[in-house]
Amino acid sequence: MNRNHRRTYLSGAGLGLMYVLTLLALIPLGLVLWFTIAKGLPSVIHPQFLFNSELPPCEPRCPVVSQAGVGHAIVGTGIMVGIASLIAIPVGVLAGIYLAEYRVTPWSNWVRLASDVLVGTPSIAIGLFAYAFLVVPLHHFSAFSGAVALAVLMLPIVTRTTEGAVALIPNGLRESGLALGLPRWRVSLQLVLPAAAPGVITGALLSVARAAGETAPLLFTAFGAHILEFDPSGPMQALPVTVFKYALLPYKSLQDQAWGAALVLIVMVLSINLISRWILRRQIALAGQL
Amino acid sequence: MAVRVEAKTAIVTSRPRDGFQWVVGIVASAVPALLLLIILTLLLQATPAIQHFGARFLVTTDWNPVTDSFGALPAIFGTVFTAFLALALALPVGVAVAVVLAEPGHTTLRGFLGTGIELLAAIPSVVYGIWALYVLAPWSYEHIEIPVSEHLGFIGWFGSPAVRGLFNASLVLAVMVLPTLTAISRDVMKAVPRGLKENAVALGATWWETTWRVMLPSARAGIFGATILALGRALGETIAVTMVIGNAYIIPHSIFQPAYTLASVIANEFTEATGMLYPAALIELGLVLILVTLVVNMLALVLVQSSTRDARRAL
Amino acid sequence: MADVRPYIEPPVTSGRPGLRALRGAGDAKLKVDHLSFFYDRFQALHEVTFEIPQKRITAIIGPSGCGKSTLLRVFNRMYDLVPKAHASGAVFLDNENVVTSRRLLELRQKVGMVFQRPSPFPMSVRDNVAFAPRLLGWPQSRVRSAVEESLERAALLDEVKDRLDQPATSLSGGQQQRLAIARCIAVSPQVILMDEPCSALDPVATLKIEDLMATLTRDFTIVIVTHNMQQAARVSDFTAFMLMNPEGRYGELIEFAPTADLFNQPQDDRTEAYITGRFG
Amino acid sequence: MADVRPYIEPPVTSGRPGLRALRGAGDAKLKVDHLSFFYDRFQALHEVTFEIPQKRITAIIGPSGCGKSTLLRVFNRMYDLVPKAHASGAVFLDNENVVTSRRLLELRQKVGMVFQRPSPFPMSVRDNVAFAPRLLGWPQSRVRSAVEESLERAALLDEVKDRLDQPATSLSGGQQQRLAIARCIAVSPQVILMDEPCSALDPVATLKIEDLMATLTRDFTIVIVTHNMQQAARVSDFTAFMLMNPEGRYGELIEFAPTADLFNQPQDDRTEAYITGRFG
Amino acid sequence: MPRLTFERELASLRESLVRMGTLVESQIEAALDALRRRDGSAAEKVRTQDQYLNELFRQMREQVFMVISTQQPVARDLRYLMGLQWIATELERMGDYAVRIARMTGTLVALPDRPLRAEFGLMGELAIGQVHDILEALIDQNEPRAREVAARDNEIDRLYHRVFEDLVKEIGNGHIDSDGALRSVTLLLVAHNLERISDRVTNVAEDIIFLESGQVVELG
Amino acid sequence: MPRLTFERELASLRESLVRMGTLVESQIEAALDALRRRDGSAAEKVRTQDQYLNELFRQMREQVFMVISTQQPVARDLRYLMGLQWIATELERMGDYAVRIARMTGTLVALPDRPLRAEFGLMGELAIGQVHDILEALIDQNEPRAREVAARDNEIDRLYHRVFEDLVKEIGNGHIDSDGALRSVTLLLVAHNLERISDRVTNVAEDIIFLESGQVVELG
Ligand SMILES: Nc1ncnc2c1ncn2[C@@H]1O[C@H](COP(=O)(O)OP(=O)(O)OP(=O)(O)O)[C@@H](O)[C@H]1O
Ligand SMILES: Nc1ncnc2c1ncn2[C@@H]1O[C@H](COP(=O)(O)OP(=O)(O)OP(=O)(O)O)[C@@H](O)[C@H]1O
Ligand SMILES: [Mg+2]
Ligand SMILES: [Mg+2]
Ligand SMILES: O=P([O-])([O-])[O-]
Repeated sequence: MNRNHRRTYLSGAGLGLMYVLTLLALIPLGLVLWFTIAKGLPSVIHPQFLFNSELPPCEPRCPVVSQAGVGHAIVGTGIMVGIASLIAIPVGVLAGIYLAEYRVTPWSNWVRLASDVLVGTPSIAIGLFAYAFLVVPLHHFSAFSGAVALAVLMLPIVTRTTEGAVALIPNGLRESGLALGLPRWRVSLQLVLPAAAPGVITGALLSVARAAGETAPLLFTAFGAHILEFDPSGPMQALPVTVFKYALLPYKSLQDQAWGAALVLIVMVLSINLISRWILRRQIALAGQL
Repeated sequence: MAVRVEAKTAIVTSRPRDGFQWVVGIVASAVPALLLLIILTLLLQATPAIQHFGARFLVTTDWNPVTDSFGALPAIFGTVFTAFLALALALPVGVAVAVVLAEPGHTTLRGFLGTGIELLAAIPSVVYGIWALYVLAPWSYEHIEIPVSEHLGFIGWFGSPAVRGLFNASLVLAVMVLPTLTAISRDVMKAVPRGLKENAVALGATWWETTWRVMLPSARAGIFGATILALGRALGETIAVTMVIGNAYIIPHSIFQPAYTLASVIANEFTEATGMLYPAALIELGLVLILVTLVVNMLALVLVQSSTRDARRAL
Repeated sequence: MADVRPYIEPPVTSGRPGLRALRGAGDAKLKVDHLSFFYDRFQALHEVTFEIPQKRITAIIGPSGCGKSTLLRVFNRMYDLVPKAHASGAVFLDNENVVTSRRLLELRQKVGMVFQRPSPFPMSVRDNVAFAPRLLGWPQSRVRSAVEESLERAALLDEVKDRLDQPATSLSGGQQQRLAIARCIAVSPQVILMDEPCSALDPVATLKIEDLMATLTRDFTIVIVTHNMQQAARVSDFTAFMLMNPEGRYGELIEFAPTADLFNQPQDDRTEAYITGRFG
Repeated sequence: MADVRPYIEPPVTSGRPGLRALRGAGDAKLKVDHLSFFYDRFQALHEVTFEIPQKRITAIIGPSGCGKSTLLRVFNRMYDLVPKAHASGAVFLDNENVVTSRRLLELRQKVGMVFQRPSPFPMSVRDNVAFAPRLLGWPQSRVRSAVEESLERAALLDEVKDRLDQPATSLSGGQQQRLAIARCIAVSPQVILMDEPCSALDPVATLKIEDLMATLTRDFTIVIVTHNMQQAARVSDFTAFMLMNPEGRYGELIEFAPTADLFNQPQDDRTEAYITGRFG
Repeated sequence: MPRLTFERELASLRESLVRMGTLVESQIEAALDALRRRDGSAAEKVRTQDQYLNELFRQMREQVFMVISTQQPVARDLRYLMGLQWIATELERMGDYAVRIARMTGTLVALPDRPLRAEFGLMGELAIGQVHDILEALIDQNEPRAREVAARDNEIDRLYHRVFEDLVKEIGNGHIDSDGALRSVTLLLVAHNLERISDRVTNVAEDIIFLESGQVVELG
Repeated sequence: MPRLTFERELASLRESLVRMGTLVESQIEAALDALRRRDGSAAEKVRTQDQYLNELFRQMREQVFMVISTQQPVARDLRYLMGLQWIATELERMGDYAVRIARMTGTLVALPDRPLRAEFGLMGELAIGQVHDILEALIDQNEPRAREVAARDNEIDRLYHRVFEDLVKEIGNGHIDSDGALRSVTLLLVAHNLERISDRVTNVAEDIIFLESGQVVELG
């Protein structure tokens, strides 16, 4: 009786504590968003910020010149992530299908382990790899090598998310398909994969977002550039690199530039994320009905 | 009768070969192949340093491009220290969040929290970096480090506060690994069959008792795995740390002092690295980093898988 | 035999022959009184009124979605787990209205529940049974005896007595379900609710559970929801038939009667249609 | 009536009265011949031998784990999905040995299967049925007619004819199961295997399916695995009772007989013990 | 939803019952015919035919078993099945009466011929009519009809008592030889059996009422 | 595994059946007693007691319904239930015979007293013995015993025929008044009914054999 009262109150208190801690965890998010917007907006509000590729003049305490912009970084990120996606997504999706459809074979276990390890591999190390593998032989930095680094980064993500989505499709669907006398590849590609499509797309989007936000792999592959570049065989600027490099420089104008780039980056990445989450929810709901 | 004999001899059933399996299987092999390629390449590039320093590399402390004498110990120390401190800070919060998010039924509040945590994961590390550099570090310097060093300064570990240093790096790291921690812990907790909770409640257990005596025990291994996985992330995190750790190639005597991590050394110095040994040494750092994370990750994977398997069996 | 002859006592004239009949109805344990239930806006139960007799097995049958589980989950307030769910009307357990009760822990100790999936806790067999008693802070000795006794009563002790410290997940499906029952009677409840306790088991395990229920009625009032009409017929003393009201889209109680009567002379045509399989 | 009287033909003396009896056994569709089955090292079936008569319903019953599903999955080689699984002995479908057959796709078109969970494809009702025919490259017109006909035969057309283009997942559980049946008969198989097709359904939906099966026997040979003995009794013409061999730990066929006989004069004591619920 | 298989089984059961009924009817008729025509061989035929009747009855029971054990009927369905089975039993018994009458014919043909009382014809007519009509009542599930048919029992009883008294008087008036005695007594038993037949019809009527409405009634 | 509930139900069914049996036995005994002692009121009592018997029978049937519809017995179990029910029917009928004998006693007491033939006593003994023993055979599930008991039928038949012939002769020897005639005929019917009782016992024996072994046999 009395004891039960005590238990009830304790329980309530515990629940409260949990929620408090959760809110605490969200404070950084709020702060990051707030400061990025607060400090980035002044630069971004100038429309040309997104299109120009000018550096602000960089003497100490000189005013922000309105020609300044990060267009070249945006384009660079776009190009490199694009190339990376072209490489990583098809391979990743097929690999994911393999992992999901042939779950128990010993080889698939190795593949799974490898991709999990690859997901955990520090991006900087992947940068080193791309450098050693492409930059050294070709003797110059190139956006392409950066793209490759990003692809390596994306591949395991795509693989695992695809696997997750495909594995979410109940086995009954496969068996029903096979029981109708359909060949295995038709069942996998024409029945299961469509059913899992939203999940797969989500995975791809997430990997894209991740790649778009990465700095380390690009530092010594794409290296960066101060002008608008379209040729992937040469160095190229990227948004995160912009943020990283300018932020560390002691010039207010460049730091503002960095904040602006950060804002652009975060908007890009977060929007991709929200979209993918939305798709994913539909996927889960759908799979629930199957 | 003859038929029967024929039948009984046909022991193994003939399976037509599954071409599809081969195709996707080969494509999938790209992943492990890539991993091997990475390690081999780095090994190759690092050989000069490896041959030159041998095992000494891991235990010596000086880092002098001029004299070409390189030792990894300070970087290793910084890496490991920041990672563990970060986890120590993140773990309690992370588990709490997981518990809250794993609650059944979808309330708007919980939905909001969940989204928030996942967005936390989505924010690029460079953005954390710039934020930590200009907002978090100065703030923590004023409101944490100074007061602490004033009161506990006599303990050397809490002396000599600095804006950029181990502690602030760990702080930002903690924020960054939190999503990994929560995401996986939550999934593991969700994998705990709903029946368990219902049964506990039906037996007259309170929410708290249900959570701590039934839910968490079922998810224990998984949560531990999540922690290790987070550790892996923390070890490998580059940019944000690089921006706030202060870049001092020393083993500091205070947690507030500047230091260095494997990743940040590479990030800072690789592009300027010239000559024969210098780049090789840096690449060897990378190699060390990879191997450490590789071990840690494998450990984590084993744990997570085993726990989710248990959950499935209990179901 | 010569002596009996002249004096032949008139035979009993109870409508329901057989042992169960002779035991009669006894008095009510749960009085369900104009109970309506809502999942947020959706009404799942409408004005359900009947009395569940003490130390008898009462079965609740009806087509899927008619609100059987919902009704059951009102009796121990499990629905509190569902956000926005609420009930109107009353369910009296010894003159305490369950629906408005605030002492949930006591209530759930008095009204135990067994679910479709046994879901043993991730601990040893013994700890599973000892779970609730320990929460109540019983002394070690009492806990130990309670464990013994419950396993005994759940007809499980013999099978597991040398595996008490192995993880409960190592038991077979049927054993796990009996473990769930033992776990539930460890705090000696007065009522045991069972929601399709056998639908995950094979016929053999099922019959074991059914026999167990028959013996448990000595001490407990049992309410069982089942999809399996034959099972309801086999095990229960009383049966409640529920149906989803065609226009109202809410579940109602159609008929409540001694099982033997309900399956021989159902009073309501819908009941007859259902039990003879001519429904819908 | 006056005319009949003098000439009374001698009554039929068939052992199994009733319509099903009058239909008799007919000839065998599937000849199972000393079939043993192994999951890698574990032997699930041992020397199973019996004949499944054409255009009849044959039920396979037995306690959990005795190998019912395994046996069923041999008939259309579904076990190929399980690595290292292999069978010895033979199963003849029109003199072709299923076990050694290499033409799996034809086989599975000839021997359709319906599972416990209907698992509708994530597409419209129509496309669900049309899926296989399309991929088999049938001409549009033929596909269309096949869809119509299959839905009709699956006793589903009337209920869904105005929802053909809605997602199949919007159907009720029972309808989904009948959709699965329609999907399976769309490629006009000769044999339909059903693995506990009703154990996820409520009694009403179940009886619908059972009636459907009764009508389907006009054109198909049906083999159904079920946990529900009463169901086997209700729907099947022949019943096979399987049991896990106590020492061998492998499933065997204990008795195969016309259902009426098996449930009235079982020849084997284990069968009697099982059907009268005194097993184990 | 109809439950096809079960309905089919019921139909075929009803069918075999009707079959039995027809057979019984003709058996009684044949037995009385033989009695009227003092035809020993015809009487013999009745006894052989009874085999069929018994076989039909055996099958009927077996089928009822089959249906109960495979279809698990409850409530009305179960009542119906049991009712059919009880009726079958009654019919089988009626067949026995026919056989007994045939046997007695056997006794009578050995005795000197004498004109047969009109009542026997009447009772026969009535009994057969009852059997016939009760079966129709069963098929049409016509309860009132069943009651009506059962009510005719009194008619037969009246005749039976008349026959009884006359025979007793006949015996009582002294001058009667042993053949006469045997004949009278035998005829008396014939009458008794006819009366029993119509009692059985009453039972059938009760069974029909039961399987239609579930009421247990006492007619006559 | 025993299936407790079902076993309980069976037990209670067997019990009520034994109850019926005992009652039938005593009814027959009472009826014959009344006949011997020419005690009209005792005979009357037999007829009232028959109410109980019918009630017991009604309940028995109801219970069988209940068990079948709730326990869905098959194979041996179902056979057992049905067998019990058939036996109950037979017992109820035996009760009817007792009642009829009682009625005839009613007729006889109105007639001048004359010593009763010894055969009646014997037949009564035999019949009652049969009923008693057949019930024991049922309870002990003793099939051979049942056959043995049924076999005793011949004994009674023999006695019946002797009575029959004697009575016919008595009638046939001319000088007999109307009372005498009525008495003889009535006694004849009494004998007939006793004989029928033992026929019923034979049926019961057949039922016992069926519910034990599933064989359908024709005894006697
Ligand atoms: N958590 C919930 N939220 C909203 N509606 C619910 C919830 N649970 C059940 N319902 C609805 O309430 C109705 C009754 O559900 P309930 O589970 O009690 O039916 P049931 O008779 O138990 O069905 P079944 O026999 O399939 O278990 C159903 O229409 C269901 O859709
Ligand atoms: N994929 C598999 N690998 C190894 N063993 C298996 C596999 N599937 C089934 N078994 C084993 O084979 C035996 C027969 O399994 P099966 O599913 O055929 O039994 P069942 O009669 O269908 O049981 P249930 O009635 O529960 O479905 C069981 O002992 C099971 O453990
Ligand atoms: Mg339910
Ligand atoms: Mg199975
Ligand atoms: O067959 P009965 O003796 O009852 O006429």
